Amino acid sequence: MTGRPTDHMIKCMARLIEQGDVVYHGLTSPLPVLAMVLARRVYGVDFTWTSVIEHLEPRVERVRLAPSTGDPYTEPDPVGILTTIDAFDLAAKGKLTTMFFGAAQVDEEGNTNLTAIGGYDRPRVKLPGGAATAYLFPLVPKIIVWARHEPRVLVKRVDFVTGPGRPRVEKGYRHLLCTNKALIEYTRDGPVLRMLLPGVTVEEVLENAAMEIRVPRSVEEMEPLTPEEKMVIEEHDPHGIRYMQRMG
Amino acid sequence: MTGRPTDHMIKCMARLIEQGDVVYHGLTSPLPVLAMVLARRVYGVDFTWTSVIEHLEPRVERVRLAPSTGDPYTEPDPVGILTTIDAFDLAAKGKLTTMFFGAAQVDEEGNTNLTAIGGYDRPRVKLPGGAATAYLFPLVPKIIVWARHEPRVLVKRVDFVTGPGRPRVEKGYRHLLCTNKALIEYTRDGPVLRMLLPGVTVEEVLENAAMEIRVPRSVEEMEPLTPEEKMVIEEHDPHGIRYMQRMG
Amino acid sequence: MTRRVPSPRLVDLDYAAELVEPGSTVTISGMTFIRNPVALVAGLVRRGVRDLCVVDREPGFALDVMAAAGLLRCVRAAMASFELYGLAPTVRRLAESGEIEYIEDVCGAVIAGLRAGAQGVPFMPARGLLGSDLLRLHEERWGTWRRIRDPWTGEELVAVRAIEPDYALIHVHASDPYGNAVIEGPRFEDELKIRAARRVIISAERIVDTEELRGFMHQLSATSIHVEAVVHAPRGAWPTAMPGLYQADYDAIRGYVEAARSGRAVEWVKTNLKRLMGGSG
Amino acid sequence: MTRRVPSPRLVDLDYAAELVEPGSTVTISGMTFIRNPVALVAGLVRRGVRDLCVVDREPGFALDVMAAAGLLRCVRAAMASFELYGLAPTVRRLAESGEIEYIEDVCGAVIAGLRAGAQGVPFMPARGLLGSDLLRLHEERWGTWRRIRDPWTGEELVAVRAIEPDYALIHVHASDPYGNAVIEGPRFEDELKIRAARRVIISAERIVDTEELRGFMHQLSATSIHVEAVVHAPRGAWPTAMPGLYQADYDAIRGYVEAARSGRAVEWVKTNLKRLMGGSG
Repeated sequence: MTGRPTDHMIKCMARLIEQGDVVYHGLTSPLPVLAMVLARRVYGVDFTWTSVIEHLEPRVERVRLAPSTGDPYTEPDPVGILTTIDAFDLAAKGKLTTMFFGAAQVDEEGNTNLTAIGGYDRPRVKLPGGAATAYLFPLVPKIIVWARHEPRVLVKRVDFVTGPGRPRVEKGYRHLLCTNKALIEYTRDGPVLRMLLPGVTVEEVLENAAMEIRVPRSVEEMEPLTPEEKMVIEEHDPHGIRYMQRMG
Repeated sequence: MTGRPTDHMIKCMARLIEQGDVVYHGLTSPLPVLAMVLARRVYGVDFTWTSVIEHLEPRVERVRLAPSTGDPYTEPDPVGILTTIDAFDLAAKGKLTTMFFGAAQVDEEGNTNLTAIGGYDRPRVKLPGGAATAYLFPLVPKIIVWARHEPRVLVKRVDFVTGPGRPRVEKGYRHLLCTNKALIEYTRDGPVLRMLLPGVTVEEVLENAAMEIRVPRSVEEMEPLTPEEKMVIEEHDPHGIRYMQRMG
Repeated sequence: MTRRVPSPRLVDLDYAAELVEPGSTVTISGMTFIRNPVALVAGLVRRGVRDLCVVDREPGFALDVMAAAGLLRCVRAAMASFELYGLAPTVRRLAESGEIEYIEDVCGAVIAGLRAGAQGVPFMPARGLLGSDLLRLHEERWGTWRRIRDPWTGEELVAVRAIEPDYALIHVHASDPYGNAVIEGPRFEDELKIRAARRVIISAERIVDTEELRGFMHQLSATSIHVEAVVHAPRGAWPTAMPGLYQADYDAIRGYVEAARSGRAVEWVKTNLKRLMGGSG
Repeated sequence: MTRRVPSPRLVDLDYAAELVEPGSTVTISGMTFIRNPVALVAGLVRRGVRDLCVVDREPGFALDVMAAAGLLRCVRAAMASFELYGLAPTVRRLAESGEIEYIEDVCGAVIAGLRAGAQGVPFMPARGLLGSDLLRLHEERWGTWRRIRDPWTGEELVAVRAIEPDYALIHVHASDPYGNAVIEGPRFEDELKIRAARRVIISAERIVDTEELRGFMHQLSATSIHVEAVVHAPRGAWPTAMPGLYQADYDAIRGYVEAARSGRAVEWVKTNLKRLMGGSG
């Protein structure tokens, strides 16, 4: 293997960015940022880069991670400013196609919880808040949730529905989950295993989840990182800020 | 006398601009523009200049009339751009205090018609349209309507209510009418004559109106233009564009 | 490998004019005699697209040219004025004779409708407007406004239905080949129009390389996400003004008005077509 | 005689802090670690204004400092994050213990509420939001949202009640003494906040003469019409970033986080108060 699980997650997310996508990343999103870099620089995907930084199309080669993914110095030389207000209006009009969301819990319906563990009023753990989750879940045709692959994260039912997954699947929107073990896709029949990260087995995927995940006959296995992929990730995050998300 | 009725109208309108006002002028408004110039340059009134041109606080000394009062070259060197969208939001919040409106007809209640003479569907005359009239009449605390003092303009009842006057008076908003003969103020008791332009008699005011105008015991008579007033008006409109409004 | 995104969409005037379907609703940039998309309109005139409706706040020259060339079925505007030259001469004549439908709107309501269109919501609440005879027409005849109540206080307001024109024709100072575009000076509602319209066609005084935009930190008036086609049209607003670049040509506008008043507006347009197309012909 | 209008309102930090009434609702500029109105917040800390509520989309450093200094009664935000350093440390602790009320909002809804506040309408319709458990809380507990129907199609939407904070504290790149102010780079919702708030206090890296603004044709982020007071505060966003001028000081932020986690946030603030006030102390 040529990378840690974090790096494989980045590759997994990068491969979901397609030609013509209009992609937006939010705060606390080092993995999505590196996925966007990889998609553009290594896979040559022709997508539009927007973000919470409000820098439209920064100079990708100069993107560098910092402890904030809202930091304008990390995505320099944009073509111009595109405000978040503007980007979210594009979402309301169906023109923002792709968004990444973290989750403290994600469940069998694809609901995510970023609000509180243990209920709103007496939270065992207060979470940072869903930010745009509740607004964008009903609007964006392709959402990629990223989360740590553990039973207390991949749950049967979230404690609080910050972002509702079921209406997405019902509308035919793509609703995907990248973990540090696998890529899972939500379908009308529930979550389906689509790809294993390098070195991960189906059993590990199932055993480390408290939700039921369907396993189809054929499951892709991700190729390990190529030297180029690894080099590009390192170039844009030389200090390993991406590992602060503790995905392994 | 040192000026034509048009010039006296300008002076009449200028005197209604007060300290702290936020003033907006629209299209086809040579008289309001010159009134704003006079208020600032001659009377030294500390008001804020906004307009359909979207130039906030142009350099007043350099304001020059052209056939369009939406022409950005006529109000150069602004402090910045303040869009009409922004200005009208200020109006909705009660912060745009003063606005001028032309009228093809104005009636006893202070309603104005800029839509059509003879009804909407088969107009005898199609008028240019009320622009912001219907939007701003309920919102702006001081409105100055300007119109030609003739029986077919100062009517009992307008053919079409583009801007409703009565709710303004009921709310205690100032609703004023500057004609080429007089200044008239709308009160709960109807239109009241407040000032005669130089050389105009009360009889002329009443005879040339098809609306009833109350005449209080004391009516101010406007002083003729001072040489400074005349000079400043001439300086900003050397080609007499103001007379194209045919107010005399 | 680094690509710029998305693909360039720089086209010529004829190509742009072909994009506009007959019968559709069009909004145009600028105001009376300022920053009208005259070159794009000249393209439509040359092609002879029919049955268009124009929706705009305070259109002037370009609107009247469209009317004179027989392109229009209806006009929805708060004011159609040639300012001190009087009403938009052809629009006035055709509205009085009933040859085009004229929907009189109100500035604040046009802004509200475009805002709803730009934000992707079906309507926008607006203050003002109550008490005008226009309210009944918009509610009962055109279905464009409706009285609603604030769900909290019960206060009466007007809901303006979203305006989403089929096309926005917008003349700008500079654009890259992708539609990342900059307007200088007054914006009017053009940034809303760009966001509210289903398809956006830009004409630009200057086509700039994307690299030239970087570092200026412009808040872009239009972006590649919004724009479908870009036409290079130097002096493409003539005879209307281009703030910072050239003034309105009042002699030409007066010439047009005089021609229109004597029923020769079409001739004036034909005679001046090449010039109206700016440097894009 | 020509006067500039209106009167200057350049004040010092203490004067500005005195303007803010205890118990009021405040919105602040920027986001997590970018362009926070740190100097103005330091002024409030020094004065010790109490019982404030903060409403913002994605606040970070300045919010947590206000919480640590005991200024806050409640927070309404879509996310209160220190990004890779975790949640806003003090806000998290006080929210978990119930010492401050925490109203979790949503980005799109905060924008909608500020838009309504800025436009002078009582509410704003918004898409999205349906299906989240937050809907019930906003409808039933906080009274901030309500489900409504499009009067034309009957489609269900969420109405967000206007957000009109008592004060907006906004740090900008440059302002003249009247509040005609320019923000460079990302705007976030700051232009809406300036328009939605009842009273606006600006701090600026640079005070410029009004004459310097002329000719640049800026679309001003704030104008003299909106602004009540202007404070000169060079480095007034430290330790958060000021786009184009200085980067975030992550060492200082990490120092604050570590202090907060060991219950010494107040000490950190006191020790650094002079620096937090920027050049305005």
